[in-house]
Amino acid sequence: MSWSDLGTIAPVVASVLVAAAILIVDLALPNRRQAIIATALGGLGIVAVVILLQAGHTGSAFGGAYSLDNLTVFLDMIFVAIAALTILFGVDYIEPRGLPIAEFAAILVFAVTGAMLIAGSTDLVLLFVALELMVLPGYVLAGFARRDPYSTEGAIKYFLLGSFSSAILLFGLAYVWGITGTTRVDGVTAALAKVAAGGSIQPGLAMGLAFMSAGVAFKMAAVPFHYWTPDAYQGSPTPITAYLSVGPKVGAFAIALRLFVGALGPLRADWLPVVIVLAALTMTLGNLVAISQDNVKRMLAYSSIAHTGYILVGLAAYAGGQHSGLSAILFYGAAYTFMNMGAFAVVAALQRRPGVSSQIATFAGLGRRDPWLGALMAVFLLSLTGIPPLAGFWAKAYVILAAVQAGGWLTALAVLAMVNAAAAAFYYLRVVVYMYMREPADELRPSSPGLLFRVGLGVTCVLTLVFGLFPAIAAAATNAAGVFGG
Amino acid sequence: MTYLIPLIPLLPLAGFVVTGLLGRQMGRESHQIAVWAVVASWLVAMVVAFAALAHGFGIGDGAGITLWNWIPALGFKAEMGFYVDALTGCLLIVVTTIGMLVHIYSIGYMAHDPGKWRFFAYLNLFMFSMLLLVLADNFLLVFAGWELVGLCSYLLIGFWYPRRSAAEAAKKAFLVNRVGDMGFALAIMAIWTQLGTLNMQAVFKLVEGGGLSSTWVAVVALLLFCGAVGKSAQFPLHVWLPDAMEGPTPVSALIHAATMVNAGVYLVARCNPIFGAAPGVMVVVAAIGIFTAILAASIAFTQTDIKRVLAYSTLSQLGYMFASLGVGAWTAAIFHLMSHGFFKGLLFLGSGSVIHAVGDEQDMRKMGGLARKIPITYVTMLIGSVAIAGVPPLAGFFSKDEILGGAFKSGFLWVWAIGFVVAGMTAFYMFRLMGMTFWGPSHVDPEVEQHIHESPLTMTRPLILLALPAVFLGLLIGYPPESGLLHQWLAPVFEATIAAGGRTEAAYSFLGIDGGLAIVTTLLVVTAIVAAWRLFGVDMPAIGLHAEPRPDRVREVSARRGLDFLYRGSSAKWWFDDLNNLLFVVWGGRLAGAVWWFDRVVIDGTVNGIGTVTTQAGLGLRRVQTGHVQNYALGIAIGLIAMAIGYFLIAVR
Amino acid sequence: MSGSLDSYLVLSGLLFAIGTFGFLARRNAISMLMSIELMINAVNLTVVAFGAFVPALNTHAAVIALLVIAVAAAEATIGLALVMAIYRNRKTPLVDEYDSMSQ
Amino acid sequence: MPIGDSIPLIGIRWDDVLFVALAATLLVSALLVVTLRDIIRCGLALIVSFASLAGIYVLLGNPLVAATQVLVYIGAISVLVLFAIMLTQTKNAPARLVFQTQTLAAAVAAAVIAVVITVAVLATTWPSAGQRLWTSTTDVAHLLFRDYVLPFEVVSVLLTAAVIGGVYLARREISGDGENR
Repeated sequence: MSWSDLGTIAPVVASVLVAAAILIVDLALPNRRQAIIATALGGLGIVAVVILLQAGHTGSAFGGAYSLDNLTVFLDMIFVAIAALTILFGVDYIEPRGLPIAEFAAILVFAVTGAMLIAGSTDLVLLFVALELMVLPGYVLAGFARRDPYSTEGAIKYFLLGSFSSAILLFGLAYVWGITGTTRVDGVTAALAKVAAGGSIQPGLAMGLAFMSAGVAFKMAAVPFHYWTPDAYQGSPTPITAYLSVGPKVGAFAIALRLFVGALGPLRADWLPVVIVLAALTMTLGNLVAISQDNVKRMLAYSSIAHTGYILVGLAAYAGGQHSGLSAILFYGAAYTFMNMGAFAVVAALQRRPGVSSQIATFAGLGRRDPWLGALMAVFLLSLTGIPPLAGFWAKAYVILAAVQAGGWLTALAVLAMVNAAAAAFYYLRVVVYMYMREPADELRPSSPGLLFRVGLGVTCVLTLVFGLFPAIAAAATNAAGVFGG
Repeated sequence: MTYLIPLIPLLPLAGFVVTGLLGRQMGRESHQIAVWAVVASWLVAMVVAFAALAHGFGIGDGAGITLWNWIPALGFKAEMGFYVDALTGCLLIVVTTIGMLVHIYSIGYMAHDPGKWRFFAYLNLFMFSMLLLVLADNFLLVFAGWELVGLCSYLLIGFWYPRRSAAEAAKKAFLVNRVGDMGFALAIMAIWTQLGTLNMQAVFKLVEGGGLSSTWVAVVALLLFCGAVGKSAQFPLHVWLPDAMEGPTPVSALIHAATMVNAGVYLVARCNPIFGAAPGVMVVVAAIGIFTAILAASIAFTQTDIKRVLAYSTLSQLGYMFASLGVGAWTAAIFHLMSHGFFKGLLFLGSGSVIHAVGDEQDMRKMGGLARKIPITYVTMLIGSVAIAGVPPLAGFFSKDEILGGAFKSGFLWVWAIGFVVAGMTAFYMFRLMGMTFWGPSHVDPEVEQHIHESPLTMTRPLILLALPAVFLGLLIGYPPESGLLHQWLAPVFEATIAAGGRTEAAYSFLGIDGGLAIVTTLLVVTAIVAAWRLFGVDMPAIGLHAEPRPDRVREVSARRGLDFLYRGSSAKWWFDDLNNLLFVVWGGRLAGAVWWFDRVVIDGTVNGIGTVTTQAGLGLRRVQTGHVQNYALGIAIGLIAMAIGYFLIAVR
Repeated sequence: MSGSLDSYLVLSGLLFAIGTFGFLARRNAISMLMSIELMINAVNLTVVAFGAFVPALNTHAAVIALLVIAVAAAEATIGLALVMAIYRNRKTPLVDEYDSMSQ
Repeated sequence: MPIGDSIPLIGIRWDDVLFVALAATLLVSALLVVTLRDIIRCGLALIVSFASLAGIYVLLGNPLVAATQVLVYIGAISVLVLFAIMLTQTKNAPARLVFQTQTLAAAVAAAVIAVVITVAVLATTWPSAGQRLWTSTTDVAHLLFRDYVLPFEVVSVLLTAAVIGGVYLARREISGDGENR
């Protein structure tokens, strides 16, 4: 370890320090929520600055275990944004329920630290450890409302299935390591390039790939490894659901980028069919089940599964030889992050007072009761639907276009994605219909969210619009970030 | 001049945002901003449109403005830009003028509706979307407008959502439109993969230069036409439009008669270089168009809901436009689009005024004798009916005559023949509507009858203003035929395609074939009007069948076959049913029955079936989510095994 | 027998399968947790076996095994804490009674 | 007297005997963990399987991992598990119905997984040296603090996070605790 190594992983170090600072502030100044929130947001701001200072630089640290490139910077920025937004949305929800802010913020920052490590890790062991650092705090967050039976139930399901899948992933990693003889991504790539050149792959390696793919598919909630999603999302406190629906998901795709695109790049012809099948199953099933949901949180959970499917189309496009698939994945990840967090945040705003359910009936007449909140929700939902000119449209357009360019079976996949995007309109617009075409069941007072919350909503909304109207800005970043290792 | 263009869509957008967010607080005045935004937009649009039509003020044969480079990534270029030429100018005139008048009309129509601000916000959003669609310079932006008008239509059809039928109709409209939209989206994708650009002018240049193989041209043209068929409600995607009449009447006038449904016609006309290069597809366009024309006209015969008659009439007239496009009479199609926009908007607004007068009754069997009670509405609607029927020298005469003449002269005799019949049918059912509504004895509920009153000025003034173009538009821009103003305006848009098609537009000769056709058509139309007047115009109070709904379903009629001959000639009611009998039971009965069956069972059934199947599949899949962790884990384990087997298969490949 | 990599790998595979069975079949959350521990131990056995037979992996195996053990400990901590939390709400450790969200 | 490499007379290597014995203990105790009715006995069987695995690690020439296995798994995790079992035993949660209704399906799935792994292992030619190697603890330490220092640090962060989260979730609600503000 040297000072330059530390400089390379500076964002991660800074992030750990932020978590520590939150806990110290909590100990030193108990019951000072402003101090805690200020520490968390300010700290994340500093982390963001540290990341931005790294922009454009490349390098590797710890003997190649961690590498800094445009991809790392891009993903780190998304993760920091996710953490900051979660805190902005969380405060209004966590406080009225008597849950501690400090633990919430600290655990969240730990989780995001794990995600940031994934973004930069080019070593299988580091990747696994970073993954665990991301998901273990996630389990705690899912069960954060520890007196709420739903929250703990969702959390324990998430934990049990998550640990199960971690074991499966680890088993696969062990075999890939045993065959390639190294944990470094470049070493694995080199070894596998020889394997790919040699023709067929050995059964042991095939099994390792299978276990690894299953583990990663679980983390990104691809069908048929998606079962944990609806329960975990529905049970969790809503701002935490917002986090869970984007943080671990983008993290899982970061793993996919480092592991499949990076390490397993030479074998991409072999994992391409698997990704195609997964993508087709995931978007179709996610959409079909989402149509019949009456609970908006659960509906958004299934829709997030469908979005995984669309992102997988981008991965398939890459494996099919279309490099632009990578920037499409990144664009989708960023756009999805903001629009999906926004949608969950509106649900959270309605649930600000304890006892309000996320049933679709809660949204009846929202457009009149609270025009601002209704309009924001409409923007997020239309963006998730993929209506131009909002972020979701370009996200879908990019992955689909990349798949079309790749040709072959991927054209069929692209058409399936379009059909799915068309079908998805039903359940998103159903909420819009409830907001604008139903009388409110009871005259709920407009929920006037706090300042922090409004800032968060404003940021997500503006980004959703900016990504739609000026996609070139984001596309420039994703194009730069899409050029890495593999 | 071009810097004015972005203002046209942005003003209504600003109106939408302000009204949508603050409308509720504005209370009774919530319409002000929305209406003024559209009026301002209209002013700008008029300046731009006439600049474009006069080929002057820096617009010439077409000029664009690029706001910003929308997306330069993925080797893929699309600009956020607008393009105006003479075709756009024509559409601008129709859309903004009718849009503005409908806004003004709605002030009165929606005055007492608690959701007025919402209504005006949606109307503004619609205006923005429609203008975006018309002005866009690339396919992607057109698609954005295309999707947004669909969304607005959905919101507005379902505006009176407590009515179950309204919600159902909105859903149906959305569903059917998505089918067409898929075609459009696929077309865009095909264009992009084949040509690498989505800028319309660039695409047209490439197509004209032979940059696209003939197969791809045909594929793209067909897919584009799919989109047009959905939005313009052509067979077999026509089923949503009649149901869409559940929306408030100004919406029907604006969206479902005068503007949005024209989007398909506009798209085909705009893409004339693509369609011109695919003669096979042109025949399809003509066939679908003329078939929809006669199908819808035949259905309009039996409808009793005043708005539904107008809805089927709209389908029929849109069919005319597509037929015209299909035979290569591009200008005639746009001409008919414009004249139809005005008189159909007038007729819908007039019907709204009628419905308003008789206490929200839409069944024509419970109307009658309204002519004297609501004279302004009556006179203006009469003008509209004469115009749509095609009596010279009103607008409809010139545009319809041009379409029929175009079909005849370009050798599509079958299109002409069907179109000729439809012209007669149109005149008949329109005057049946007029007769049942305004003439003869009153069948209005006596209680309602006392309150019948003419609509307020905000509602009648738009009617009068719309009646003017319905009368004069033809003379103004369509005379002399085939060399009038409109032809001069639109010549640069279509001349290349027409020249490439190898046909020169034959000169108009009144003393030759053209005059002959016009005279024959006019004779037919006049005969049909006289027949309708005889059937519905005769006052017949003696039988005392006031206010009793007349059964006129085909099935009921055929059951009373013996009876109807007894009453023949004694009552307008039975004249009509006898006519139905003659038309539908004797020689058209089975066809009409089949049409209805096809409509209600096959197409509706398919539409509803898709919904049911997906919902059921969703419910079935939902059952997998049992809530038991072990069941989930077993699912994961099975997935893992499947994946392992999959990889083994790949490995031994 | 003890001198062949295959036998250790098969042994670890069997252990992994036993763990999977326990996870799929048991209804007590703690039993499921124990099954996961068996699966992780199977992975560790794989790693150590590779290390013992492949020279290039020799020292690496020990390091990886140590890290995996530490991760497993962290996982167990969270898991048991969650079991305690839900036990306080539901008064049962049997997971098949946690199905209040099965829509 | 040195006992030699193999059992006298029969010629079976001591290593093999040891391996078979440890493997059998491991598998049997693991099976007991997943099949016994009484969950406390399951916990005890788990300790036995951890211990036999530690033995196998020694056999594989890796005493460091074996020692860690004993310390962490038997000394810490098993004790934690046993505590948790004690705390969640109530009269309301009887030991009957240990299995889910899907036992058969689970057994089939597990068997298939076992077969898949076995077949894959046997069908693959491994880059094996053909003999067991002894692992030097010094080398391990060097490697850990050179190549693997970052994962090592991350694991320490992970443990910290786990402790914070675990304590938050498991601690009893004391009045005056933050939640009752």
